[in-house]
Amino acid sequence: MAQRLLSGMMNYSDTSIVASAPFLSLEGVRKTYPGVVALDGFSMEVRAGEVIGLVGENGAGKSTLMKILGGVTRPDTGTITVDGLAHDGLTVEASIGSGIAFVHQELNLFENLDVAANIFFGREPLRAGPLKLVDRAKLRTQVAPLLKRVGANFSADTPVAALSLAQQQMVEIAKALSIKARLVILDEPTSSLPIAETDKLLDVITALKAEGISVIFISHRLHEVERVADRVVVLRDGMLAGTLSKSAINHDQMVKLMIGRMLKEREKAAESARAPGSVALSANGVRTSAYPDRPVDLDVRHGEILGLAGLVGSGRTELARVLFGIDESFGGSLLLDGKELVLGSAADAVASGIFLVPEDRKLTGILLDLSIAQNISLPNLSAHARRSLVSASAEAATAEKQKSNLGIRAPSVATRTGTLSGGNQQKVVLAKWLAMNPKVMILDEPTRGIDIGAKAEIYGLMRALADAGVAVLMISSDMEEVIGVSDRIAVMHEGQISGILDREHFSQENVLLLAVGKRPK
Amino acid sequence: RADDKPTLAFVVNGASDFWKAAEAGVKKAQAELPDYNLELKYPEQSSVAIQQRLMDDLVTAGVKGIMVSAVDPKTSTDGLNKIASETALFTTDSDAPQTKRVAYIGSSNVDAGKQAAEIAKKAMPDGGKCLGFVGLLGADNAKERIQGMKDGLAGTKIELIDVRGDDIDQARAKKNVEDALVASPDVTCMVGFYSYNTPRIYEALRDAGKLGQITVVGFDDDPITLGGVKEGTVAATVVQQPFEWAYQGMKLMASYLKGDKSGVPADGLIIVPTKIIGKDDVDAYAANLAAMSGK
Amino acid sequence: MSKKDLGLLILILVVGTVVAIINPRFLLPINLANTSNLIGLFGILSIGQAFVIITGGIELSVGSLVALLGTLFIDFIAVREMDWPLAFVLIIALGGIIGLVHGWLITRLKLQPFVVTLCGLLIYRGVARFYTADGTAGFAFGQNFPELEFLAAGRSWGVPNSFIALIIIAIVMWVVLHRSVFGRYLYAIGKNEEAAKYSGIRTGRIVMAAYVICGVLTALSAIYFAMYTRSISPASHGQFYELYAIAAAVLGGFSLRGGEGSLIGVILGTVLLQELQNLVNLLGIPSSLNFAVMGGVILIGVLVDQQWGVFRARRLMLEATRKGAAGAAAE
Amino acid sequence: MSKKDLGLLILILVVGTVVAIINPRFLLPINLANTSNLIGLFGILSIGQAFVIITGGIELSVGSLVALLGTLFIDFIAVREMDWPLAFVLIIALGGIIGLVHGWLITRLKLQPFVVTLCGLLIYRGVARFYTADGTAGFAFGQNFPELEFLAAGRSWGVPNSFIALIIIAIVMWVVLHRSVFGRYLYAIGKNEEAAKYSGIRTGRIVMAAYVICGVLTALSAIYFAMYTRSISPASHGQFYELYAIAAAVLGGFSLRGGEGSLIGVILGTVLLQELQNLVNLLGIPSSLNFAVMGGVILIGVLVDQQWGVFRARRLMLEATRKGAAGAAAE
Ligand SMILES: Nc1ncnc2c1ncn2[C@@H]1O[C@H](COP(=O)(O)OP(=O)(O)OP(=O)(O)O)[C@@H](O)[C@H]1O
Ligand SMILES: Nc1ncnc2c1ncn2[C@@H]1O[C@H](COP(=O)(O)OP(=O)(O)OP(=O)(O)O)[C@@H](O)[C@H]1O
Ligand SMILES: [Mg+2]
Ligand SMILES: [Mg+2]
Repeated sequence: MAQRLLSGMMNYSDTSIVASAPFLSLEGVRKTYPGVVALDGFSMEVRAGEVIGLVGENGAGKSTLMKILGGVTRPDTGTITVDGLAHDGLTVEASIGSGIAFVHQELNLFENLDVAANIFFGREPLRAGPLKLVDRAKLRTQVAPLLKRVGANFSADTPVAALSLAQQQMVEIAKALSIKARLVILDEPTSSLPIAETDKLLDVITALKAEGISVIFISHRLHEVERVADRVVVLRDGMLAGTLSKSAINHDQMVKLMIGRMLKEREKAAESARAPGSVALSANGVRTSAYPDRPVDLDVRHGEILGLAGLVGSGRTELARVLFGIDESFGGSLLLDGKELVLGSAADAVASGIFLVPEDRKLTGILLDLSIAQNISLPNLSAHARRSLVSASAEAATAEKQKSNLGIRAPSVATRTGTLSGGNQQKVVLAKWLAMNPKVMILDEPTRGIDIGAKAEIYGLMRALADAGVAVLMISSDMEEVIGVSDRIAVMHEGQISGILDREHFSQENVLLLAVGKRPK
Repeated sequence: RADDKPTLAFVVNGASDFWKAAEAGVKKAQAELPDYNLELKYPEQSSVAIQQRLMDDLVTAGVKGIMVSAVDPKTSTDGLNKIASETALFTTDSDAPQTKRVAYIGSSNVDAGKQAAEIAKKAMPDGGKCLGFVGLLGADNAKERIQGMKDGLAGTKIELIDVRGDDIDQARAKKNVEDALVASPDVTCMVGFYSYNTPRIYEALRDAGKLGQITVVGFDDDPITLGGVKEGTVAATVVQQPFEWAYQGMKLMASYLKGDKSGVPADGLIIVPTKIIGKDDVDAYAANLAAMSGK
Repeated sequence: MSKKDLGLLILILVVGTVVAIINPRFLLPINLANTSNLIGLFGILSIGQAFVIITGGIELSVGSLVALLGTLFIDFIAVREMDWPLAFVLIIALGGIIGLVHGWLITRLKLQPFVVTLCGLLIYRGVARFYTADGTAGFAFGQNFPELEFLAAGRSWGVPNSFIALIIIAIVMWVVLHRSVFGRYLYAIGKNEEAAKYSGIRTGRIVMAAYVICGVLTALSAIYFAMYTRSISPASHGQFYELYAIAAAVLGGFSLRGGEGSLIGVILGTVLLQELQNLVNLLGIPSSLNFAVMGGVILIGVLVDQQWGVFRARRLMLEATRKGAAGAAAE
Repeated sequence: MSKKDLGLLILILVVGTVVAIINPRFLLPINLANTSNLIGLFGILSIGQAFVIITGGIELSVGSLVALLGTLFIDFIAVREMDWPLAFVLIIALGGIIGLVHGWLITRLKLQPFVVTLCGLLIYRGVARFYTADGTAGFAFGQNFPELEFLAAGRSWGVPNSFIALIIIAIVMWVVLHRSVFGRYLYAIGKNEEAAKYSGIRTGRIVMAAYVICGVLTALSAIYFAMYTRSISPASHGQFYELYAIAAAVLGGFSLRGGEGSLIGVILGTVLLQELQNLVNLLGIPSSLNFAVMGGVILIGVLVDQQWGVFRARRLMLEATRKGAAGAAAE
């Protein structure tokens, strides 16, 4: 133990001396799904106390690789060596037993249990006796420091159902920390974390490393990877595209390995081609269920991208749900193009041209069991039907068009969306709205889990929409994105708009000040 | 399967121990009718649709004669006529006089109810209040027995104040008795209209320590009922004779099919009277029962 | 026709052949007509159930509804001497209204389908029994309704009219379920109601419509059943019919989680169940085993289907691996 | 005790008070003892069902199992003259094995709980009926088993032993469900089985254990029911008891989607249902309305519970809004 700690500290002080036997190594791992080769003879190793950044485009095979390490799926061929022990494939128990902790890309929490129960799920402290009774006092004392460490602003006995998505992600991270792990796998842990929480998470990673624990960190936010990784492994089409050692890690290199060329991502999106037009959607004194005592006033204009920033739980998602007619508004009114708008349901919003790309893809964004084409045609099915009978060919035609427009990677438009990678699923969600004619497009974390190439495309699409006169409201926790893409930025603080910034006042500092309820400089 | 021999079927109205005696009767008739295949059929549920279907299928299977205890004879005229047009149809247990059935062999439930009234009158010369228990309040046999008993009690000081149904759930049958003991403390007599009701009355009374204090009037010949009669805690029971229905009925059907129609009376009614079994007759009756079923 | 449906069809034919060999009377026109009459009755009921199951719901009250609506129908025409077309329309409308109430409780008041329809199961039979004072609703002797009887219990070219009605309903419902916008919505809601809502579908209305369809078809079959038995004891009439209907749907490949199943499947499921009942009676199997046979066959059917699916998936997987390996070697 | 349970308790007390006012005999010790005896019988059954429902499953075969196991038990001791403790152990073991088979079919072969247990419902009753050749299993007159009868149907200090058994079982099961790791896993699996699997829980075994518990408790209550009626017609004994058990759980706040409900809730649900049945008899309501009353009360109970939740949420919201408006005006 002492030795491990020591070597960990040495790693920390000087990464170049790491010469000890790798904790984990993968040899020629191959995994196929019907019609897709997710991993194609991939090899890598992870040494003790090393932070590996794993990057790659959507569908490159990152999650698949991690699922293999977590024991959730078995590789077709290849060996996994953990601590000198070779396996053909791991089971969940074997994986946990060898000290691998896993934070999944899609959240896996139990809404009906409280935070403490979730964090120690499967490893509850027990009272003496054969009955296996949970020692609840001990559980509470063990959870408190973990929550502090991830910077949680909620208590251990909160039911998970009452937490926002970001807060749930914190619980997941606390859970990974609670395992006496030797390797922590984080599959896009920051995809819905705003900047302050992300900072905390990156600090946690650094601290883990100091304890000699290895980390595999997957993210599409390359600057985060740059900050913490000792080594970056780049995946492309299921194969190793290259490895960058600490000194060689930089944004452009990673991008180049990922997509095989250089990219100028935001430039295309940044400049608006036209002056913003009249107010499209206007919320006056709208109150949401999260903050029923705080009225929100907000105008989105034709032809602009309005960024909506804020901290976790500031009420942005709730606002979006009200604007889309999913939740009812407690008082206040909505105007669309100056006309009173009453939304009884999402169907009303869709009928008046207000569309929402929700933040939770798996539950609300798409139907995993339907094909790409069926998902795309769903909101506008009557346009793909003659006398109420659906025309499969019309559906396929629309879907093909969107597939090539957005570069959705899939064998065909008849592919089940459940088998697509996260990023490609997100593109399908976008595609279904782009296939119709939006007046107002609300995007809640539109690039959550989307790779850098696709991000650029989505930014381009958003800009194109705005240029065509669509009012775009983009909720985002990614500071760079908010600043890089928006024409104006509205910032929410505890359920209210704390300020709106024009382009000349854009700065990280100003956004952050507004987000915590202070005045910008 | 002996397809060469013609088959005669006895179709009952639902699964119940009551028909075990009929099974014995069929068996005895079978021994005397080697040229025929005799079988007794239970529908899987006591419902018109299922019994109708069972008979349709039997006709399809080539059955030559059917003796049926129809689930609802009053209103099943067309269904029964359809069967009667394709095979020789006899009715038993409860008659369907408006159909084209050849004959009815059985007892009269109204008369059975009247006999129950006789038992009550004999046991309670000073009058009293009776409470009845039955499985299906709406079934014809229940209605007729209840009516018969009410007729028989008319003009006496004995009164049948209520009849509780249990949907043939025996746990509820017993709980109904228990609840009745609580709800109506002035009741002095209880009547079990279905074969399992009397034993449930007997047991609930025994549990409550009221055996012997309340007059029990029974129907049919459940072993517990007969035991109670013998013990003196059940006043008496009215028994039908399903054994005779089956035995005589099958033989009648066989000779009818052979062309001998002399056994069928002009009005088509062959009544096997019900009997009151009191303390004195119970041993002989039980012995006879055992002998019939070959035990 | 999907692979699943084909498998079921083959099973039906194999069972039929075996029975016909053992007892050739199975193939008598009269037997086929009797059985197809019941297929018609139960088929209509099962299609209704299928529409609810697709949405991820369940309708447990159909058996009690068959009793209640049948009782009312007979009472209307036999006792109250209403014109039968009027009574017919009233009963169908009542079925639709009850379906609407169920749908409303489920979608607007957010009660669970199992709970709502379980209460329906208890209440409707109780009401029917109370209505007849636990008696029987039936026609008096000689009471006849020639046109109604022809439509409900008659035959055309030897085929029972109830079976013809089933075929017509099945065709219409097939188009509705598999080709129409409404049908697509049903599947989408069954798969993921939230996501369907976020796609701008008025999920509440669609689900309500499914319950209304179920109510209407149940009412129709209640009338058929009433005309088949011509007498109804509300205490037992239609008992367990919900299980028949659900079993037919499950055999036909429906998932009770919603979003799966085909119309042909549910019809074939009904055919198999009725064939089994016919078989028990024709082969002289004790009727006490009737339900056991039914249960056993459903279990085996579902099991084979499931294991077959696993087997195929595994084979596909292996093939993909082999192909992949060959490709890698060739490179 | 949760708010939900408290509400149910209040309902039980209110109904009890009303009945006691109308008919004071409701409170006679003998009536309370009779009713608590049945609460004991149905309570044991319902706890078993609750364990399955927590996992998001359902056990439809309990009614048929009560018939089959009861028949066998009586047959063992009355006809085959086995020692009753041996017969007792055999029946309990059989219940456990049947539960295990159900669990195995559901977790290993991935069949749906509804389907597996529906087949069970059909098969077990069929087997029981076949076993007795559609007759009745019962004790001969005067056949007595004093110790067994004391344990099953006797009373201690005026309290039925079956009720005492329920209390003991309830306490043990409360600890298991609400305090043990196993209980926690049950809730977790009910809510999100995938996630539990990813956490390294052997979800298959846990779910199987739930079905085994249900099987064992069902077997126990089957013995109690057998000793209560002392005679069993397999064709009807225990019919619809699965619905009683499910209804008790649902009334007690269980969700059929899994992951919700408390042990106290299911006991209170059972108490309410038996109170209703008792009420029908004591107030002289026609027996035909028994089920309708039950259905009506369940529906109203669930509805009130649901609407109360909505109402409270809305009131909270409105209050907050008003407070906010007042604050804004003051600023
Ligand atoms: N269960 C499955 N069935 C079929 N194909 C699958 C399945 N899971 C993943 N795939 C395919 O495997 C490939 C790799 O997917 P994976 O989820 O590993 O990508 P990823 O690198 O994590 O992408 P993202 O950044 O979008 O999360 C994709 O093409 C995906 O469609
Ligand atoms: N189902 C829920 N029940 C109770 N409270 C909730 C629920 N969902 C969200 N909240 C609370 O409402 C507040 C606003 O959450 P919301 O998701 O709108 O935040 P947000 O600004 O969109 O943040 P993010 O999307 O980054 O999580 C938070 O305090 C959150 O805890
Ligand atoms: Mg991924
Ligand atoms: Mg949000």
